[in-house]
Formats: sequence, C-alpha cells, structure tokens
Amino acid sequence: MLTSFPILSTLIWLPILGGLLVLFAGRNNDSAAKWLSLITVGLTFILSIPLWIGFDNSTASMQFVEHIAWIPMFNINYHLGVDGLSMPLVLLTTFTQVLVVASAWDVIKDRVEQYMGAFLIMGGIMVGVFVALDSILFYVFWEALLIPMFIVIGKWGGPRRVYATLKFFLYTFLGSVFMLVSFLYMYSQSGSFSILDFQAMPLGMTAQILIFLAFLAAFAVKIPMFPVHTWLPDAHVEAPTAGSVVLAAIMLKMGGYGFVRFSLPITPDASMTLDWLIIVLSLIAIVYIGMVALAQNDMKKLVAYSSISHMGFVTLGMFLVYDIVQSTGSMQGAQLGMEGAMVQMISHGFISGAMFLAIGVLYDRMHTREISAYSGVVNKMPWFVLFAVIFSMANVGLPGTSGFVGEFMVILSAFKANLWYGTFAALTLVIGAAYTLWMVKRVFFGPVTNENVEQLQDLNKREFAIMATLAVAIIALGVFPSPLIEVMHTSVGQLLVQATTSKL
Amino acid sequence: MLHTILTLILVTPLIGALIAGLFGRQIGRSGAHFVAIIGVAISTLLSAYIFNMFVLNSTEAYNASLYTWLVSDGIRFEIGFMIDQLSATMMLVVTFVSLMVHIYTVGYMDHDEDYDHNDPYYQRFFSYISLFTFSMLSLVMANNFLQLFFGWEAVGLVSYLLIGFYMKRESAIQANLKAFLVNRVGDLGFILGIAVIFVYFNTMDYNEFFGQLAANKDVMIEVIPGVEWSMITLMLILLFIGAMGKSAQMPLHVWLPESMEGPTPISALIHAATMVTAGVFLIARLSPAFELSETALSVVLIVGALTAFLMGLVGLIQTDIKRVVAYSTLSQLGYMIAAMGASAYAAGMFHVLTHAFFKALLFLAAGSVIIAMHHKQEMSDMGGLKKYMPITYVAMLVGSLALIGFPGFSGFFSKDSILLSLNEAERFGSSFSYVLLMAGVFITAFYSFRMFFLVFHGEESEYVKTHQIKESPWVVTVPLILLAIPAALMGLPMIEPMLNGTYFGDSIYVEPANDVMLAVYTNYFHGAIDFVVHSLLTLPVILALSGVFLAWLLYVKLPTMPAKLKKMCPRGFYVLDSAYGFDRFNDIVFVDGTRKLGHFFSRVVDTKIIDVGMVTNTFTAVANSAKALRQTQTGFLYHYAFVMILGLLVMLVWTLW
Amino acid sequence: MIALSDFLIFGAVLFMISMAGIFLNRKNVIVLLMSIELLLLAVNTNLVAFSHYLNDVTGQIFVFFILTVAAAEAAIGLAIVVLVFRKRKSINIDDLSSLKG
Amino acid sequence: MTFELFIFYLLTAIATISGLMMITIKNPVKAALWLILAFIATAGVWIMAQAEFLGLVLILVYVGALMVLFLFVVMMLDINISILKDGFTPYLPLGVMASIAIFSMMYLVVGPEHFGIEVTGEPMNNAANYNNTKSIAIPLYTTHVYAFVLAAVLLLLGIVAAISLTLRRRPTTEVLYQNVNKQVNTLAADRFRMVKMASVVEKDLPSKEEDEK
Amino acid sequence: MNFVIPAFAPAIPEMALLALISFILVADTFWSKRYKFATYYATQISLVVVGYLILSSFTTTQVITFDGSFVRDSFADILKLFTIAISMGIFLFSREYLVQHKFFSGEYFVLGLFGILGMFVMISAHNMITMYLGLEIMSLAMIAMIALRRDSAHAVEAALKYFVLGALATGMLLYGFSMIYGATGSITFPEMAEIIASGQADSVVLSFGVVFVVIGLAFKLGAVPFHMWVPDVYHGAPTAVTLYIGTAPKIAGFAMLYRLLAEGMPGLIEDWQSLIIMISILSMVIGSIVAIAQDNLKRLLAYSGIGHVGFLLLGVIAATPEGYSAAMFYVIIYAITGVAGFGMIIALSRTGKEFDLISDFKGLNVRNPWLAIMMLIVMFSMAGIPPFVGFWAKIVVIEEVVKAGFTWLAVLAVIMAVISAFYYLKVVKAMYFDKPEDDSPLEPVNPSLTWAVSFTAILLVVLGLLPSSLIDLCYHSLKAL
Repeated sequence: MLTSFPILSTLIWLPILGGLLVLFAGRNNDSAAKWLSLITVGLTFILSIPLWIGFDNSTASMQFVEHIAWIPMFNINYHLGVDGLSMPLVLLTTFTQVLVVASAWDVIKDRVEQYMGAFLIMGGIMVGVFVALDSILFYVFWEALLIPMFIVIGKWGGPRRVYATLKFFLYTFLGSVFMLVSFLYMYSQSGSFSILDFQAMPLGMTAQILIFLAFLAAFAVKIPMFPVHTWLPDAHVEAPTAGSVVLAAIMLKMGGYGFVRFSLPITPDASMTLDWLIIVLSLIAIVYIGMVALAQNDMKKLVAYSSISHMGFVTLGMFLVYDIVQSTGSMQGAQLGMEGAMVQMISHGFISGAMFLAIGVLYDRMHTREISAYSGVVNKMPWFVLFAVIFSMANVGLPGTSGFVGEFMVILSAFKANLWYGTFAALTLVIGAAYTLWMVKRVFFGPVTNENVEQLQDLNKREFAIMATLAVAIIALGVFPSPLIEVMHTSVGQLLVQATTSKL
Repeated sequence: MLHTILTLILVTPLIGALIAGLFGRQIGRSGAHFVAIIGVAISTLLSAYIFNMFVLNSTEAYNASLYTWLVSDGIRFEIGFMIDQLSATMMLVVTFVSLMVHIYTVGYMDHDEDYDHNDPYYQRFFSYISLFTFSMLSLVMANNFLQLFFGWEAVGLVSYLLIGFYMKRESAIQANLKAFLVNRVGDLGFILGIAVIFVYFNTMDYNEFFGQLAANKDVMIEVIPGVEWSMITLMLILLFIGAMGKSAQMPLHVWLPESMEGPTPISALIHAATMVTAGVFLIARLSPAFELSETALSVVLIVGALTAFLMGLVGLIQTDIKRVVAYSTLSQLGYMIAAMGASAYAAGMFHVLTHAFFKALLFLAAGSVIIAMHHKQEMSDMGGLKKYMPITYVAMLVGSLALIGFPGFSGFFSKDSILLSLNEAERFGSSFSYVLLMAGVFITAFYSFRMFFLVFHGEESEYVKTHQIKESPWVVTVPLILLAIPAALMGLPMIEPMLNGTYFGDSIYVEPANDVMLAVYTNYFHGAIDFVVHSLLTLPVILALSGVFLAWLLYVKLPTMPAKLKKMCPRGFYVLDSAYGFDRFNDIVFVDGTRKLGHFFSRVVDTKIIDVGMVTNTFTAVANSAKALRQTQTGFLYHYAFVMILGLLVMLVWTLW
Repeated sequence: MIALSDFLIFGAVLFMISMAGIFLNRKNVIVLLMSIELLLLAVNTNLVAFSHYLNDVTGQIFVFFILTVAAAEAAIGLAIVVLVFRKRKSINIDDLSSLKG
Repeated sequence: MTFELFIFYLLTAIATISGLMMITIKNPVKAALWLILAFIATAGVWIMAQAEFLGLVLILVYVGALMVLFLFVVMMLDINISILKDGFTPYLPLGVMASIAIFSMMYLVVGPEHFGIEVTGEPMNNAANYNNTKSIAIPLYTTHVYAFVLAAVLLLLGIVAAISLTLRRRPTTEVLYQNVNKQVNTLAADRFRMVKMASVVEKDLPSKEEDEK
Repeated sequence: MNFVIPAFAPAIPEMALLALISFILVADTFWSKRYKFATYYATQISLVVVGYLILSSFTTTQVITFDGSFVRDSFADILKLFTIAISMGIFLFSREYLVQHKFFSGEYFVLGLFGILGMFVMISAHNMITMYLGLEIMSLAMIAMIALRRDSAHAVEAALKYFVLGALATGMLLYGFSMIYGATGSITFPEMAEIIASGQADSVVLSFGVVFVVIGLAFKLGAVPFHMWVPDVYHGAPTAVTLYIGTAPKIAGFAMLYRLLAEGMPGLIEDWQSLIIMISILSMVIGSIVAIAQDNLKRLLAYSGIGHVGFLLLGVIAATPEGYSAAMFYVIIYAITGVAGFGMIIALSRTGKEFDLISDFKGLNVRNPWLAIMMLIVMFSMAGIPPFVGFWAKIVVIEEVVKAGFTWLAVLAVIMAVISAFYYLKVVKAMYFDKPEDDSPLEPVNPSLTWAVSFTAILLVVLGLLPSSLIDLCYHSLKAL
C-alpha cells in the first residue's frame, strides 16, 4: 500500500488544479477544455480506486491520514483521512465526476472551459468535504463548494436560474453558518478544531442541544429535510443537467455525512433528546414530499422531490438507534438502520444522478421538461427507455436495484424502533411507485402524440456509455451490496457506540 | 452437484432473457426464441430431475446459500435455495408452464398489429417471459424472506412490463401502472411482515424462523399504547396482505382483470398459472407459522371465500373472452386461499397445480381463438367456432371441464378436496365460507360453459361469417395438447398423497388438531376411482352440472333469454358490471384523492406556505426593510447630525442609567 | 468661589447650543462652521476649568493645540464653503442633498 | 454671591445668549458678530479660571484672525440672505427636547454632585508672580514638542489644503496678466502686421452626405 | 526645569516621511509642468523609503519617547507597514484614475502623504494630544482630497458633509477627552489606565467621558449610528479618494481604538464593552441590510464597509489581546480587500465613465473574463466565503466573540454575514448571469491596472489558503506587548 503517497490530497487538488488549467488553457478551445477535463476526472477516478483496494475494513480509525499544521495559532490543521463512512462517498464523488464531464460533452456550447472548470473545481472540493478531519478545513470545503455551484446554476441554468441560484446559495449559506458558530464554540471549549477531538470532548446538555440544532440547520438544509427543502426543487429545475447530477448525487450526501460525522458523535445526548424531531421530519419527508412529487408537472422537479423523499430514509436510518435502544434495550438493529442510511446515500447518488442524466438526455433533444410535452418516447428511443425504466425502478426501490437495499434496511430498522415509524416509512413503496411510474407512464409510454417526439433520436454512443455505466452500477449494488457494507461496517459500529455514549 | 443444478435452473432463464433482450436485434427473432426456449427447457428438465429427486423419492429438504447479499447487525441476508417437495413441485410447474408458453408464443407473437415487423418486440417478449421465469423461480426456490421478497417484486416488475407490453395503448399502460401500484400496496404489508420477522426473530432464514416460532408464540405487540396484538397474528396478516396483492384477493384484486391488456401468453403464464399463485405458495410455505394463529387463518379463509364467490359472480356477465377467464382465475384463487385458511394447505396447493395447467390451457386456448379471430376478444363476435378450430375446441372443453370440477378431471380432485376439507374445518367463518364456495361451484360451471357455448356453439356471428377463421399453427396447438393432458389426468394419481399428507411431507406443517385433510382422507377417501364415483351424487358435482345445464339452456337453447334477464334486473347487472364498484371507489378515493392531496400539498403547503410564506417572504421582508432603511439616509446634513446626537443620547442613557 | 461644576455646566451649555446649531440649522453652512467653533470652545472651557482645578497645565496645553487645529480646520472649512458656493451659487444646506439613499 | 461669582455669571450669561443668538439669527454676518461676543465673554471666563494666556490668545487669534476670516468669506460670497430666512421651527420641538435630554444627562454628571466645590475642594490659587505664559510655554516646547511639531504640520497641511482647494489655475486666456517685460520690449513690427488675404470666393458648402462618404 | 533631549530614533520613519513630504511639496511645483508623474514616483519612492526605515528598525519591544507622546512597538510597526503597502496600492490605482478623469495634480499625492503621516501619528500616539493631532492631520488631508475634484458637485458636497460631521464627532471626542482628563488628571494612556485601575477617579465621570470617546471612535470607523457620512462620502468622492478613505484610515482608526480603549482605559471595559456591542450590532445590521437596496457599487461598498466595521468591533468586544489581534487581522484584510474592490472600479473606469454602477458590471464575464474572476474573488472574500481570506477575517473575530462568551452575538453576526452575502452575490450575478449592454471586450486603460487588481485579488486567495503567517503576525504583535 502506498502509505506515503498523499492520495487524498491528490484527489482534492488534482481536479482543482486541473479545473484552473482548463479555465486558462481551454479559452477559445473547447475541445482542449473537454479533453483536459476528461483526462483529469478520469485520472482522479483511477487514483481513487486504490482507496478502496487499500482500505482496511477491520478498523474504524482514520486511514490514509495526512496531517500538516495549517494555522498553528488556532490549532487548525490540514488533516485528512477516510474511514468507512467517507470512503464510499469519495469514490461516489470521483465516479460521478466522470459522468458529469461526459454528460456535458456535446451539450454545453457556451463557455465550455468555465463550465468544465467549475465542475472540476467542485469535484476536488467535494472530495475535500468528505475527507477533511479538521472542522474548519471541512467548513472551508463545505462553503467553497457553493461558489462554483452558484456560477454553474446561474450561468448555464434555465429561465429562472438567477432566482434559483441565489436561493440555493443563501439558503445553504444561512444553514451552514450556524455550524460554523458551533465549531467555534467547541474550539473555545476544547482548544482544538479537530473533528476527532470534538467527538471526544465532553459537553453539557444545553450546549449539546444548541450545537445539535446548529448542525441540524446546516445539514437539514443541505440534505434537505422538510421544511427547509424548497431551495432544492428550484435549484434542480434550473440547474443544467450536470449541475443537478452533482447536486443530487453528492451535495445532498454532505448533509447526511454531516449527521454521521458531526451530529451523532459530537452531540449524542442532544441527538437522543431530539431524535423524535429528526424522525418526524424524515417521515414527513417520506410521505408528504412523496405526495408533493406526485403533483409535479416538471420531470426534474418531480425527481427533485423524490430525492428529498429518499433522503428522508437517510435521516431516518441514522436516528433510529435511540428508539431502538429505548424500546428493546439493546443496539441490535440499529446498525442495520445506520448502514441502510449510508447505503441509501450511495445508492441515491447513483439513482438520482442517473435520473437527472436521463432527463437531461430528453431535455437536450426537446428543450422542455414538462411531462405533458412527452408521450410515447419509447417508440423512438427504446434503449433510452430501457435505461430510464431501470433507473425509475431503482427509484421505486425495486429489489435487485440499489434503491431497494437502503430502504429495506431502514424500514426494517425503523420497524424495530417503533412499528409506526416502519409503517410510515414503508408507505414509500406505494407513493414512490406512484409518482415515479406515473411519470414513466406519461413520458415514456403511450402513443407518440406530438411532432417533436416523432423527431427524437435514440442515445448516441456517449450517452449510451453513461447510462449503461450507471445501470450496471445500480444493479450491481442492488444484487450484491455486501462489499459496500463490509467497508463501512466497523466504522458504523464505532459510530453507534459514540452515538450512544453519553457525554454529560 | 445439486447446488450447481439448482443454480443452473435459476440462472439459465436469466441468461436467456439477457441475451434475447440486450442483443435481440443482433440475433434476430429465431435466435431470440431459440435462446429463451433452450434456457427454459434446460431449466424444465433439471426441475423435473429435482422433482423426481424430492417429490418422488422424498429426499431430505435441501437448504443452502448461494451467496451472502449482505451481513449487517449480525443478520445474514442471503440468496439461497430451500428445496423440498413444495418448492420442487412449484419449480416444475413454473418451468413446465413457462416452457409451454414459450413455445406457444412463437406462434402467438408472430404478427402483431401494434408493432411493425422490424421492431424487436418479439425478442423483447421472449426476454420478458424468460426473465419472469427466473423471477418466479427465485421466489419459489428461496430459503429466506429477502429472496422471497426479491422474487416477489421481480415478478411484479415483469408483470408490469408485460401488461404494458402494448405500450402505445393507453389502456395497457394504465393497467400496468395499476397492477404495479396495487401490488405495491400488498408489498407494503409484506415488507412490514418481514419487518416483524426481523424484529422478533432476527433472521431472514426460513428454517431459523420456523425454529424460533414456538418460543415466540405468545409475544404481544403494543400497536398503539394500550392495544396489544399477538405478534404472530399481526405478522401473518401483514404477510397475507402481500399475498392478497399478488394473488389478487379482494380488495386488492382490481388489477387482475385489467391485466388482460397484456398479450395472452402472459395472461396464461403470469396471471393464471404462476405469479398469482405466489400468495398461495407463501401461505403454504409459512404453514408452520399460520398454524399458530387461528385469527390469521380465519381472515385468510373469509377473504378467500368472498373472493371466490363474488368474483365468480362478476365473471357471469363478462363479454370479453379473456376477462371471463380472468374472473374465473380470481374466483379459483379464492378457492385456494380459502383452502389455506382452512388449514388445508395441501388441498390449496393441489388446486394451484391443477389450476396452473387447466387455466394455462384455457388461456392458451382462448389465445388460440383470439389468434383465429385476428385479435378480437369480444365473445359477441364469435360463435360456432367449433367446426373451424377442432383442436382448440377440445382443449377448451378439457380445460372447462377441469375448471368446473367435472368428476375425474384434475380440477375435480383438487376442488373437491378443498370443499371437503372446508366442510371438516371448525374455524371461525368456515361454514360461511363453505356455503360461498359451494355456490361458487355452480357459478363457475355456469360462466365457464357460458363462454364455451358462446364461443364455439350457437350461431356464427357476422364477423365469423365474413372472415376466414382457421385453426392455429402447431406451435400453438402443441402446447395446448401438452397442457390438456395434465389438466385432464393429473388429479387421479395425486389425490391420495395429497390428502394423506405424504405428498408434501414435511414441507407443509399442519397442527394435528387442524388437519382437516387427514380427516377427509380418513372419512371419505377409499381410493381415487371410488372417490370419483362417490362424488357423482354429491352436491358439488350436482351444482356443477346444473350450472352447465343452465348455460346450455340460456346460450344454446334460448339465446334471447340473457338479454331479457339483463333487462329484468338492471340493478343487479349494474352491480356486477361495475364489479361492485371497487374501481370507482379506488379511483375516487385513492387515485383522485391522492392526486388532489398531492396538489394541495404542492401548491398550497409547499409553495404558498413554506416557499412563499417562509422563504420568499423573509427575503422580501429583508429587501423591503433595506428600502425603508435606505430612506433614512436622506442626504440632509442636519438629519445626519441629528442621528448622531440621538445616538449620543441613547448611549448616554444606556451608560448612565 | 466658582465651583468646577459651574465651569463645566457652562461648557455643557455651550456644547448643547452648538449641537443645536448644527442639527437645527438647515440653511446656512457658515453658521454650521461657527457652531463647530462654539463646540470646540465648550471643550476648551472644560479643559481650562479642569486644568485650573487640577492645577495641571497640561489641560491648557491641550487647549492650545485645539485652538491651533481649529484655526486650520476653519481655513479648510471655509475653503470648502467657497467651493460649494462656486459650484452652486448657494450655501443653503437644503441644496446639498444630491447624495443620499 | 461674591463679586467673582457675579462676574462669572454675567460672562457666562453673555456667552450663552450670544451663542443662542448666533445659531438662531438669520443673517450670517450678525451671527458672526454674536459669536465674537461669545468668544470674548468666554475668554473672560477662562481668565477667571486663571488661564490668562489662553484667554488672550482666544481673543487675539480667534476674534482677531479667525472671525475676521469668517466675516471676510461671508462678505465675499455675496450670499442671498433672503433665502436663508426660514428657520428651523418645524424641527424645533424635537430638537429642543433632545437637546434638553442630553443636557440633563450632562448636568447629572458635570453638575454639583460630582464637581461641586465640596467635592473638588478649592482650586489652588497661583502665586502673584506666577507666569501663566511661561508655565504653558515650557512644557509646550519640552514635554509636548512632538505635538508642537505636529501642530506645525497641521498648519502646513491647512495651508496646502486651502490653497489647493481654492486656488484657481485659470487658463491664461481667461485672466490677462500684465507682462511688463513684454510691454517694454515690444517692437513696432510686433504691434502691427500687414496680412495679405486671398479674395474670398463663395463656394457651395459640401453637403452632409458627401461629408460622410 | 531640566530638559532632556528626547530619543528621536524611534520616530525616524515619521520624521523621514515629513521631510519627504515637504520636499515633494516644494519639488512638485517645479516638476509638475515638465514631468507629469514625477510626484507620483517620488511619492511611491518615499513610501518605500519609509517602509524600509520601519522594517530596518523593526522592534518587538515597546519604546516610548517624547515624554510619553510617542510609542513604538511591533503593533505600530506592523500597522504602519500595512498602511504603507496599502497606500502604495492606492496611489498606483489613483494615478490612472486622476489622469483619466483629468484632475491629476501633485496635491493629491502630497495630501495623501499627509494623511499617511496622520495615520502614523495616530498609530503611534501615546497621549490624547498626539492622538487628536494625528486624527486631525488625517481627517483634514482626507477632506481636502475629497474636495480636490473641485468641478464635481458631488465631491464638494461629500467633503462638506464629512467636514461638518467630522468636526461634530471630533468635538464629541474632545469632550470625552476633557472628561477623562478631568477625572484622571492625565492625558497619557498608561497613566490614565493606572489611575482608572486604582479607582481614584470618579467612575461616573469616566463612564460619561467614555461615551463621547466611543462616539468619536465610532465615527472615524464609520460605525452605526455615526455612519451617516460613509455612504455619501464614498459615493461623492472621486473613486481614487474613496479608495483612499475606504481603506488605510480604517487601520488607523483601529489603532486609535486600540490605543484609547485597550491601552488608555482597560479598566472601563464594562462601560465601553456594551456600547461597542451595541454599535457593532447596529453596524452589522444596517451595513448588511441597507446595502441590498443599493445600485451604486461605491455606495454598496460603503455600506458593506459599515458592516465590516461591525465585524471588526466584534474582536474588540472580547477585550483580550487575542481579540484585538483578531480585529487587527480583520482590519488589515478589510483594507486589502477594499483596495481590490475599489481598485476594480478604477481599473474599469475611463474618461467619462465612472463604472461605479452595478449595472456597469453586467456581463463582465463576457467582456473580460479574467477581471470577472478577480471581482468574483473580491466579492466572495468580502462575503466571507472560504477559501478567500475574508473568511478567516470573519472567523477569527467571531471566534473571539464566542470565546468571550457572547455566542448569541456570534450567531447574529453570522446571520448578518448571510444577508450581506446577498448583495455581493448581486454583483457576481451582474457579472456572470446578466447580458451585457455592450458586448465589446473591456480592458483597463492601463494594463498595469489589470496586474494590480489581479495581484490584490490573488493575494486574497493566497492569504485565504495560507493565512497562517499573517494571523501569527497579528497575534504576536500584540502578545509581545
């Protein structure tokens, strides 16, 4: 194993530097920008694979650690590392980056170098979020991400892009500043910004509750949870395809990651006290947002709402442990929920990315996302519909696709915590199927009723490759999720211990 | 070795499906049906081997894991096999019927008005049915609930794809959506049932689950504070809800009639012979658990009996040939479920087997008629087809006789054993159910032969007169013949081992106190032939025959009568025609209700209250206060000075007070 | 004997008068400048009085510097007034509100 | 009431009234004159506080120089007094209230409670040969030499600023300067020159279109 | 009376500066006709010289001379160095602006240098008289600079407003000084502090005086409610002057605040802390909210400056060496960012076009992508978004507030930071998302401006990624005391 090679730093800085290079070198030379981008993301993805191969499943401690003093005055360090919770997300990020670049290949014509550059920079920053072990470093990446995303949505987005991007930026910014204050508070108490030190420091109940709420503000907005979710549909609808993909596949995961990295281990007692809040909001997300999705006329909006609904499982799964301990007296079953939540994050990364890419394929051809503008696409684009249906079925949570794994685990665990939690969560089986398949029915099936659909061309090679890759990933994860679970097993176990160990 | 065989049985149809589906264009039609049929044929042969091994030679049940799906929290979620008499039987039935349907499809799907000839719809269809075979096999071969659920959902998916096979037809895609959603309602119960198992048994494995049943017999669940239910009952009812969805029991039956939008081979394979029996199979599989809950069994019993009776009634007035068969399927599924509810698992399963053959036969025969009729399905367009399609005629006759339980035909044995068992049963609701099922026998006979007479006898319709009607090609008729043989004969050798419980051996467990079949065996059974002979004077046979007679009377002898009857009791007709209003109720309450609620949530709660109310208004408020505060910067020097002095005043007050 | 408070109150009175002169005056820039002189006078009176009572000459030195600065300040202030007048032919404060918001 | 106090009150009353007049009167010239009176009265107050040097400086520098500058500017600007007539009545109540409030706060602090004669005690009276000027001068040139230099800088700055603001570098065409040298050294030839001009022939002005071409 | 010649050595940079000013002042009258930019170069060279003098005698110990009038310590040296660095940037930008807008004259630079001298005096002031004189030198120089563009009604109006309000504020400050002097009998900061600490002085009088002193400080920093001059002056002044008054004087203002409050009256913390909190909150709120409604970038930056002062004061609230260091770091970063921001306006302005409206920036990304990125960096840095250095500035002051136990204030501050982000985003929006009215490429008149803007903006990035040394510098400069 290449322990000495700073693989995490490479994963962060390679795309960022590549992005800057693209920005300058790609001016007035679109194909150079594209190829340079593809090489960069490809290289990044390849370099991220050793992370999986060299990963030691048996330990919960951080691996591939890099530690350099950054601001000694405040004990802020450039401290990177991955454990079972973050490593899959890093891989998801590098993987998605490849798709993102590929998906924009022929689609973006205006200022390609800026577009590609923004996404590459975003890619590096996102990896940074997942591997930072210093809270300030984490925050730096967390916020820095907003800048390229702001530009991407605002510049290459739809008609209401400015509104959407401002809303996105301010909303998420507002959420995260509270987190910053709590970091500072904890620093003032512990003298360290290290996340690991935060996890170990004792905290009083009031402090914990306030910190918990501050974290909640940050992560709930990012995930997003009801009722702070309204930025997401707007952002998704207006964002260009790749923007939606990154938003849904990775940025939402940061919220979930935040809960497991911060909320649960740092404020276990507050989490225990307020777990009902998260659970209730999650269940509302699952049921209510599902209903809202049903009423959408815009495909992207529908998928955006479905994302919110699916992320409800993530938050639900994470906070079940306390109810389980309370009702059964042991932690048995909690790990299932937590791992389910983690799997759901990865799986949703694939599925939502795939859904948005699929919608993007249609949008590129028809320039509308209105469901009513489509009908009978299958007659003209059979391959596309094959993939789209696979993705939709994964979105529905059909066994054999990755969408099932997380939902299944979380439902089981939720039922263990309280049978009504489980029951409400399971309603997604019906609601999720209703909104997804209703859309599938209206868009893909039926007779061809309009001229534009008549003109549609099936996937080209590039699109086919993207879709097929995702389909394979989704099915592979659905049929054999074990390797993924194995990776996070030990870390989740430790997380649960942390989450249930009182800090008072 | 055994493991490899089982794996092959499971995987060959999948491989066939993948090749036919993904490379359909490249390998062409013949290539596609060749791969698919070969795949299923291998599977069938190996299943026969397994059947021979486990059923005929009573090998010990085989339980092994194929691979570990995942391990979490100490619970292993696996994919594996549990092969015993029950699954071995189901495997053979599934693969055999599937093989027949595969062959039949070659003829049936040859031309299709919905697609032009270049479209690889044909290959796709083979891919789907092979995929279905794979899914169904994984369901019946499962050794744990996870895989069961996997297969459960996979067959649902394929069913969805196949019902919507004619994707240009609005009715077809409406029907498949409905089928999927209704099934999902059942799955909701199912997954919660699995959740109960997870919570109280900490395992997904059948054997471990059965092993712990006794220990958990008396566990109670507090459903809402103060209300406690038996855990086992709750679990079983939840699982039964799943079974209701798949096996189309009321009120989750609404999808099945509409599923007839799919091509006929599918109706035969999925919606008659295999998938719909998954619910029955599930109950049989879980018989050790069901035996522990009288309540759950009563529920099963009553639901089954109601379905059998009420759906049979609706079948009386259908005019679409496939719909008649569909309602008859619903009704027969009710019989099976009711049998389960009476603890007569073997009888139910027996009926599953016989039904698989004769109903597949009926459907394929109907399909044959439909081919001949150039895809017309209304019975009013038919009539007098007997002379044009002799083979189909005979096949249909055999199927119908089996269906109505004509003595000696397979359906007779299975249905009679159900009725007798029910008679023996002393469960809550058993006598009520017995009456319903008895009435059902008459109804079944009536509608079956109504269809039979309308199609093959009577006057030729305009359509038949004006078009050339001819017998279907051999690929269609051969499966008919092959299916007709077991439909007619298989009951005879099977009745005894079924009744005395040796057939299924340990794979089905009945509490000795509940063992109604053994009671039937000891009370009534004195050899199969004797059983037939004796039955001739029993009520079921009399009812069946009178049903046939009435059908003959109304549709052959007095063809004007039905219309008059219809006029005489319009209300009754209306009730039946609207199938008791389930569809309308669902449309209004669930479909429209949900949609409206969704709209309300979306437009009012999400947009108006949360987005505009909370988010945008905050934003506007800030912007407005910015504008307002901006006005304070008047540009006048004395205002500025005054503000400073006010500041001074405030600060002085603050400090000195 | 004149109490220190008497001086200081006198200073406060001058201070308030000059304040009033600044914010109540809405016409004449020159009077504004004069008010500022009055303000400094109030401060100086305070310093002188303190210096007297503390018997410390520093206060008076402070006053000396303030006087110096006030002279320079007045020069610049008048220069600006001249500029204003040249530009607008008016030294009306009300006219000086083109910058606002 | 001692004579000393009487004088004090008299001077302060004069200063106060003059101040009030200064801010209320419409005519800036009169306002300047009132201010001068206020300065003079205050100078008297200062002298009573034994700051003789400063009192005199106030009169000399302020009254003698600064206020003259003011008057000079007022006169020079040729202000239309009539438009300065309407006063500050609309805001008067509010302003007065705020002023009174602040003053009362100030009074609470600087009044007898903290600075009454009982609190501070009698100030030390200077000896007869006390030289106020000298006692200011010595620290001014020693202890506060740095500040003294800075004050000089400030005055320099004042000069630079005032000049750079008001000095009009008018183009020579606008203001005609007398150049004695030039005047004296002129030659006859410079004064008068014959110019031969071609006779003017009226020509059509080129049209605009052509011009644009 | 014994007169000891004071040590002049510590004041050599000031003395040199004064000498150089005088030289330039005189020389300018001769140069200006023949060599247009001679004064400019001389100015820059003088700054370099002075900077060199400071650096060469950089001290970590405190040296007090001129009988307690003057203090030299590392705090002063660092602030002076940054003042010089920032002023050099200011003059660099200003020259082009003055040329473009046709009022180039040596006076601008001379007055600018006078202002810098005033700042130096303030930074090194050790008693109230020198503080006052330094403040006046700086203010008068600034007023003169504002009015320097005599043909602009806006500029003259701005100058008058600043003059009158400034005089009022100075009057209040002096009134406060007189009270403090009256209560303590001293004008030298450490002596004052000692007497206050000993409890001899009348606390009510002191509190009373502190109010006036705080008002004077607040005015100079431009904090609410003594901020009314800020937007008008920033707006009315020629951009070159706005650039000047918007940046370097803040450093001096902070130094004044530190000298007065931290060195002069630490014992009165209970009095001024709550006042500063009040001012800080008001500044953050007004600065963040009102800026939203602005469409002139200079005004917008003015309000943003008010908001920044609110943040800066957060560091002061803690009243610990760390807190002051944080505020010091903040003010330096703010000054640098301000140079970049106003510099951007100057870089893009040209004869007849001020380029100070937000709408002028529409589509800058199309017209000049490089400068658009630079402006984006500046805006996000001001908004406090990492990885730009503005983030660190905010984080250090907020950290000090939290440490001091005012977590609620920190929460308020971050909310205001979010609100203020909105108007920075508005600028970015104009540059990136709006269509330009005119598609033509846009280059600064002088390429050196591109370099200068880029340098400052990239400095914000570099400092954002590696802020450690600057933070260390600020923290050690005060710890050493």
